[in-house]
Amino acid sequence: MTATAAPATTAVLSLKGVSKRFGAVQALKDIDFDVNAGEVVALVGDNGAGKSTLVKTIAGVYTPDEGTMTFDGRTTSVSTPAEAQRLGIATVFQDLALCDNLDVVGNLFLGRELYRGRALDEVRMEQESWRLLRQLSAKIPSVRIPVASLSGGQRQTVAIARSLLGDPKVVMLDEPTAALGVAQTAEVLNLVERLRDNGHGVILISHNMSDVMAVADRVHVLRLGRNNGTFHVSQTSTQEIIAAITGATTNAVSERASRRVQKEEQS
Amino acid sequence: MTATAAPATTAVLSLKGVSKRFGAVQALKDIDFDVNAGEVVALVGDNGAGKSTLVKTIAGVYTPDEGTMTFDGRTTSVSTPAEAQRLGIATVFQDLALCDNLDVVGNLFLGRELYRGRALDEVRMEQESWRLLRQLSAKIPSVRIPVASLSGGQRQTVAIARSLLGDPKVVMLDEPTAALGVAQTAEVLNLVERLRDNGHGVILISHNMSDVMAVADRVHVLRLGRNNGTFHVSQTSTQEIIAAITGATTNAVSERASRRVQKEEQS
Amino acid sequence: ACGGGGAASGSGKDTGSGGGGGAKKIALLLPESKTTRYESFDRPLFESAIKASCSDCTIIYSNADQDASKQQQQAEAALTQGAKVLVLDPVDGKAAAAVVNNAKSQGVPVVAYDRFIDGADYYVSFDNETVGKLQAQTLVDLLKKGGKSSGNLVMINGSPTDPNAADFKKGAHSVIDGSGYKVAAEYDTPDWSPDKAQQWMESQITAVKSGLVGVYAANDGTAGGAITALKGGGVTPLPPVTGQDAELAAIQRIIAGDQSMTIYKPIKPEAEAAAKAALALANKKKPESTKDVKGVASTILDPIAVTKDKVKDTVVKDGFYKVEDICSGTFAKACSAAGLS
Amino acid sequence: MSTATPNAPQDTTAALPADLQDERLIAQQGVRGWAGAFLSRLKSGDLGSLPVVIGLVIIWGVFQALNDSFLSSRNLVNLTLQSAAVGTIAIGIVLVLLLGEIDLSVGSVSGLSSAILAVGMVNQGWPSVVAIVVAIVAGMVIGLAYGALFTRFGVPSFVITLAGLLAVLGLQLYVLGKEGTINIPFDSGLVKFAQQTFLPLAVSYVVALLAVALYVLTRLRVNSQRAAAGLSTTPNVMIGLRALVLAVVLLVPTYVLNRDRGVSVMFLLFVALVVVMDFAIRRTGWGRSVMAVGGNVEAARRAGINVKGIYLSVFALCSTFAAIGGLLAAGRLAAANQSSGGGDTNLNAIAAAVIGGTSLFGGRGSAYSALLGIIVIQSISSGLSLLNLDSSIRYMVTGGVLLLAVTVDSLSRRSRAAHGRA
Amino acid sequence: MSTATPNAPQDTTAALPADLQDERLIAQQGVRGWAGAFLSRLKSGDLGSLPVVIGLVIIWGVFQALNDSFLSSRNLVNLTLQSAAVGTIAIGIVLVLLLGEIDLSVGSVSGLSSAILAVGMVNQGWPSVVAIVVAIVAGMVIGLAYGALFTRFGVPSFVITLAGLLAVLGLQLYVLGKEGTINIPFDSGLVKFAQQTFLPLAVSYVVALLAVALYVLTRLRVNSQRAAAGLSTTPNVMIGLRALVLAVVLLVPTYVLNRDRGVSVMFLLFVALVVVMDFAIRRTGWGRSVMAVGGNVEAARRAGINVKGIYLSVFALCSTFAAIGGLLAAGRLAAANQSSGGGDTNLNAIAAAVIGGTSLFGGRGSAYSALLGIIVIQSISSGLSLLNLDSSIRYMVTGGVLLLAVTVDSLSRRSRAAHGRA
Ligand SMILES: Nc1ncnc2c1ncn2[C@@H]1O[C@H](COP(=O)(O)OP(=O)(O)OP(=O)(O)O)[C@@H](O)[C@H]1O
Ligand SMILES: Nc1ncnc2c1ncn2[C@@H]1O[C@H](COP(=O)(O)OP(=O)(O)OP(=O)(O)O)[C@@H](O)[C@H]1O
Ligand SMILES: O[C@@H]1[C@@H](O)[C@H](O)OC[C@H]1O
Ligand SMILES: [Mg+2]
Ligand SMILES: [Mg+2]
Repeated sequence: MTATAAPATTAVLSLKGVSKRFGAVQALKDIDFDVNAGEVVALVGDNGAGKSTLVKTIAGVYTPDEGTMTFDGRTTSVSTPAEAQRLGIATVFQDLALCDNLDVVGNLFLGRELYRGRALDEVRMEQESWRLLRQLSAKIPSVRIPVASLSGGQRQTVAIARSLLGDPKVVMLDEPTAALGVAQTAEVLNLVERLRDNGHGVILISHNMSDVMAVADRVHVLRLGRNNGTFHVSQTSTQEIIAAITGATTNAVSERASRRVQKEEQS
Repeated sequence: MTATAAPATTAVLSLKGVSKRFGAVQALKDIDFDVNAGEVVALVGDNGAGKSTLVKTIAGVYTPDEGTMTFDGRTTSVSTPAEAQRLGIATVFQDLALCDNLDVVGNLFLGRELYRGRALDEVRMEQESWRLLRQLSAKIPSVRIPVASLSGGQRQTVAIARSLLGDPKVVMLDEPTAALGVAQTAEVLNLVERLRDNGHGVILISHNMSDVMAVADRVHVLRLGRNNGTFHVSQTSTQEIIAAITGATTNAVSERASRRVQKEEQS
Repeated sequence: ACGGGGAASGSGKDTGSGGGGGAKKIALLLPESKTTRYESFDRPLFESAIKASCSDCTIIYSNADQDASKQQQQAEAALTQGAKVLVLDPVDGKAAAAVVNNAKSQGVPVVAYDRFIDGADYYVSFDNETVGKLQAQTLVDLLKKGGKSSGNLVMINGSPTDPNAADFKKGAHSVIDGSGYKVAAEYDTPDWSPDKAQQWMESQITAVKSGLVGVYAANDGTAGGAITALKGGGVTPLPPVTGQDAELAAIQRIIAGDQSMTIYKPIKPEAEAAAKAALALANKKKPESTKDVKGVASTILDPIAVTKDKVKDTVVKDGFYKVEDICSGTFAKACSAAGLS
Repeated sequence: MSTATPNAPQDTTAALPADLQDERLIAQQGVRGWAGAFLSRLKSGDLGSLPVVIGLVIIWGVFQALNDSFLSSRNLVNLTLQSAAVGTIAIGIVLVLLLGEIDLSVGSVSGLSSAILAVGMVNQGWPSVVAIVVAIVAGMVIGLAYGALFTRFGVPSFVITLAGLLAVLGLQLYVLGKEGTINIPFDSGLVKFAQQTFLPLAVSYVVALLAVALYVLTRLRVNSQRAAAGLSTTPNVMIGLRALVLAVVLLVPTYVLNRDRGVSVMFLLFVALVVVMDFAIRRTGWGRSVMAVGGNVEAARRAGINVKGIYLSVFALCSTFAAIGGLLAAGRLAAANQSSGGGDTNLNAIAAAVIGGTSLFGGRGSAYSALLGIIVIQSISSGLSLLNLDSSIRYMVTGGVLLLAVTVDSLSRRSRAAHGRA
Repeated sequence: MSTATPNAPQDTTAALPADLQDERLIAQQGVRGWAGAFLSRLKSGDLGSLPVVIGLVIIWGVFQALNDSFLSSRNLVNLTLQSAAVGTIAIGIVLVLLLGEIDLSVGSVSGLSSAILAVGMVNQGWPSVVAIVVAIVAGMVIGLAYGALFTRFGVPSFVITLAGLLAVLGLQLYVLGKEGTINIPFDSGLVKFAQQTFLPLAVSYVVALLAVALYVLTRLRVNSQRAAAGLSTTPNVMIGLRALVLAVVLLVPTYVLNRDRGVSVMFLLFVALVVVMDFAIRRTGWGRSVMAVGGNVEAARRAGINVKGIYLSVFALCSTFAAIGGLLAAGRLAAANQSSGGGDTNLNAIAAAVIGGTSLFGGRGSAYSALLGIIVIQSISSGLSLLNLDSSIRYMVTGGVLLLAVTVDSLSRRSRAAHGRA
């Protein structure tokens, strides 16, 4: 295992010793985590490893039981999502957190509405919505229907488009491509790269190792709520990361993989 | 394009000319679709192509505006999910449809509770739950917490485990692995193969082409609510399917792919 | 429902054609439906009194369910239909000034029925304060007769949101304060609710541990609750309990010896006086009056205290109840003991 | 980076506005498109408030058939006067319902406000303005207290306002003291306003026409903005048609009311409050936040919305509207007493909002439901006043008619849901 | 196929029951584990109904300090008698609330049931059993009608039952007819049952001890089943401890009540209904379905649950409980009249369920909340009856105390939510 310590100096966002407990379940225990400006860090781990909990803790949705958070060099405690946004942290949550009763435009600009005088500028917001959605190759027939009636992937696209508004320093994407089609997934990966190139810090959660290997600079592994190593993508392999995730080198994944290889060899 | 007509004779489930409209949006138009016993059919398409709508129509959640459905050789109209279940159609919905206030055991056995006399047999249901979840490599700390507090992947595992209860003839899985970890994904793919081997018909929706190519026998493509070709996996390529999905041969996906190849060649 | 609707629509057409001749519309506006008297006695007695002297008069009837603004609406509806006179038993006599004002502005006279309204053209009633006095006086007399010249009383007054309840209370206090008995506790019963009265009485049995000699209950409903509480609490002998309205149930309790008295307001003369005044006013004549209350020509009738020995000479004699109504079922025995058959 | 939508046929893309390019959309361009869309809306049951209006028309028709004074100008003027107070209270209820919360105490608050007004003006001799301001501020303070309790301790609003119902009723009785009923002089401004102030004939028509003109201008401006932004526009014919409908809806009642006393200024105030709140809900950031919190409070919080502020403002507004309603009620009755705001004020205000189409579960509804709902309720009550019914029958009929009015609406909603537009 | 959990250290896996193998679980084995878990539950605010009980204890303490007859045996017996009728109605309310629906008409239905009983028994001379059955069936039929309207037309239950409130009140007045109040003879079975029937001393203790024994036996049986299934078990010491607490909770009140008239059989009936409904909700398929529909009706539908049947059964049960409550109320008052079921019966029944901890939004709650809630409400009301207060003050204090009782509960819930156990 070639786990390496994260560079501690230039981090925009840095966590030390973060723990979070839900009733009898220890969801996070003693987590250290850093993101630098202009860096894509993939946060990976098995189901229930605590990835989303970590993201929500950073985003101010949960307050950690222990641990400290440093943002832009200053120790801060983020106790509401509004504060996190003020600091410059934008988040796409795994559960999307959209208002089903509002339409696409309403959700996209929620909390950041555009005005014309004292009234909402619906026309400009609608125009802007179409621009953002096209940029993500979204296949949404109308932006004036309640998001309740969108398909899973359409909803996810709306949530991702939201995070592009404003100018965040750190963008956290919790499984942003889980429900996306192939074209939309590609656009989101492009987007991640563009964000990095513009000097943003990006935290990307994904179970898709090829996506992770394609866009991440560093991979941070959680296992059962604890740190389980950090890897530089250039110095590691998918195999190694999967081993860190599952805690074993042989497992269902490698078995399937080897069976597939056999099959392909046969055919 | 090597689109081939589906074999119409031995189908357990067969749709003809199904259309469904939501307000001003034509979600499905004139869909023909078949599944045979012992066959895995992948249903693919871009976001909003109508896959979930089709699945929900088969499952009795929506009633189609037009079209007929044949199940086991008999023309039927399924107007409630209960009827679909009685026919032997089990479904894992994309939006999971779990009761957040019930615990894992409660959700798993919802509508199919085990009894001891006239009271629920909680002990046997709990025991059985652990068995099912272990089988899917689920990482769920306790089955006695409300599913509201589960992680995305854990919830999805619960929904999948549900569909294993009873003995359905056709299993429909709408993006079952979207939120799953690598190990859990592998188990679900194993499961799909086992279902096929036991003679069940399986409909699998996924945006992950390698998974599709790995387990599907046939791939049915929807595009903007219409049929856009059926492919036998053994006679087609990922490229070809993606082209059918996006409606074009060059796109963000192929661009990314080609860039990646370049990058790998450089390194 | 259909009959009422049909009659109303027929009379509506009268207005359309100019509403002529002797056919007059007279509106009867009663305050609530939770006490028996209004729809069981006031309305039919008033209607038959009108019909007796004016066969083609029609009556517009409304009941306000104890809601002053609903009554205002019903008065407006009556005026819209062309009522020539309003006979108004107000939910709130003071607030009914707005209705009178509105009616006056359209030249429609108002008869204040049962409860006083400032500015009305005529007033027919039993005086509410007198009712309270009479209740208290009967209670005090009964106690004295029973040889108790001091002790604790409890007062179960009417609803704190019913303006009439304040009058009963005032009258009762004017007798009890200074009678030598102590008011140990007092309660304004929300909504005149019998079960609230019952619950309160139960706690007073606990609180006023000894020396409870009598219970002032403002009406028969609350009296029923109080009596049930006393019986359930094992208080023997039952202290005297007052009441009001001469409900059948109360008369039966009086016969059975559970309740000491109730106030009987002979509704028939009241309704007849109101009908007479209303017809006079409708014909632009001045109704006869016996009295003048705060500048309003009035007929004031006397409320009657009914005790066991007076049942026969009051409610039975007036045909208010038939003996077989009172003496039904389990009350038969008590009746014959009381000499009622 | 590729931002094009590579798959849409290029020619149609160029011709169509940005929001109509999706192939799955059933064509909506031009007048024919609009007519088609309207028809398909009708078929799929997406009728807005049409069903409640239909229910209302049925109710009116039946009552008129039973008693022909029902639709007389005089009775309709009365109806407007009767609707204003509880209608105003219902506006506040719409707001709390939009949040998915409830306020059971609006009746008591309106009663307290009546009591403060009467005691202040009559017993204490305050100038009317002072009494009015004190009453309204009292309402607002109560609402703020509810909001604070709700946001700080998380007590369900049902319980807070149930406690409030009792405590405020106590306060009302306390303020009224031994007095009981207090009459407010007939010549006071408030009573005149509530009972006798009507728009002059000419002014009433001018107001109606101005409203139509404003509507047309707004739509035209939106159209030009949308065209400039490359978005679809409403055909001018459609705007004209709608303006015509609006004109009829405004002018016919104006004419009818003017045959009697005219358009009550108090009713106009109520309608104005509805229009203003409708604007605030639909067209301001605050209103958007209210809808978001009502739809999904956690999503709203994560979007950085000041959720506590929203709750506070809405509870405060609701009680404020209740206090204003109390003032109007006092003015109309020319009195305040212990039962002011009692009886079925609460239930009527809540029912009005719900009957008008505002959901009890948050995030769905409109200020106009207060207007529509209260008119339905008052029509039933006024219509039944014209029939000589026993109380028992009247209660049964009221229940039945109420149910009928809402069933029409629910049936259409149901069909809407079946068509996937829930 | 690999079914092992390959990563867990093999030795612990073998030793631990199936449900305690996850590494993230904070150890819960043995008595120490249980004590630890209990403490951590306390810390994270997961206290079940403890907070309401604490609120109740505070209320009792304060009232006892203000008037020492409050906790007298006599007053406590009264409290049990006062709680039974509305408490029974509240059980039905708990059921509809579990579905996320409401029934505003339980007061009217209970009033109608009182009226039918009285008219049937007294005026028509029916045998009591017949009158009782007819009254209960009438309630059930009304509930079925609500359910049918709800499932067929999708009218919100708020509106249906609001219409029902009025219509059934009309029916009640109609049934009572000209009679008004009807006395039910003091020597009739129902009145005796409601007022004078108490458990004999010995029997009361036997019943209490039987309940404890039943509890212990059930727990032991579950333990042995769980052990056989390889699942974790409750340490016997813990079961003993809980049995002890239960014994104290049952025997102390029994003793206190027995110093006065004793344990009222009517109250026992109410408690029995609570226990039966608690079993039905938690331990039967029907109850599971009710919870599922209340939590997520669409998920329930997709799970193949007969959602319409559930709504029908719950509305019918709710009205049935209301009718039973009406019978108990009539028995207790020994009369039925026009205001039976009026006043604040509705609000008290709903408030009891909510105060006891049942959510208004569906899917969360327990039959026991009816019991706890009604005792809180009746304690406040009974405590205030002992103090001689002006009505105005009484209302204010009632509101304040109510709020206090619930705030304790809400605060703990809030902390629970912060700890992720919402
Ligand atoms: N609100 C909560 N209440 C109780 N337990 C929780 C809560 N949120 C998360 N958990 C628990 O914490 C653990 C970590 O959950 P988390 O959502 O962070 O996992 P994850 O790594 O995002 O998983 P996935 O890949 O499935 O999304 C899980 O076991 C879950 O049950
Ligand atoms: N209930 C509904 N009401 C209105 N429109 C709907 C509804 N359900 C789906 N649609 C529309 O129908 C289209 C197809 O949706 P569907 O959910 O079937 O897509 P999908 O193929 O499953 O997409 P994804 O891959 O994103 O899950 C979408 O454009 C969506 O907006
Ligand atoms: O007769 C009484 C009436 O005057 C009062 O207003 O309400 C209660 C009745 O008992
Ligand atoms: Mg997650
Ligand atoms: Mg889908």
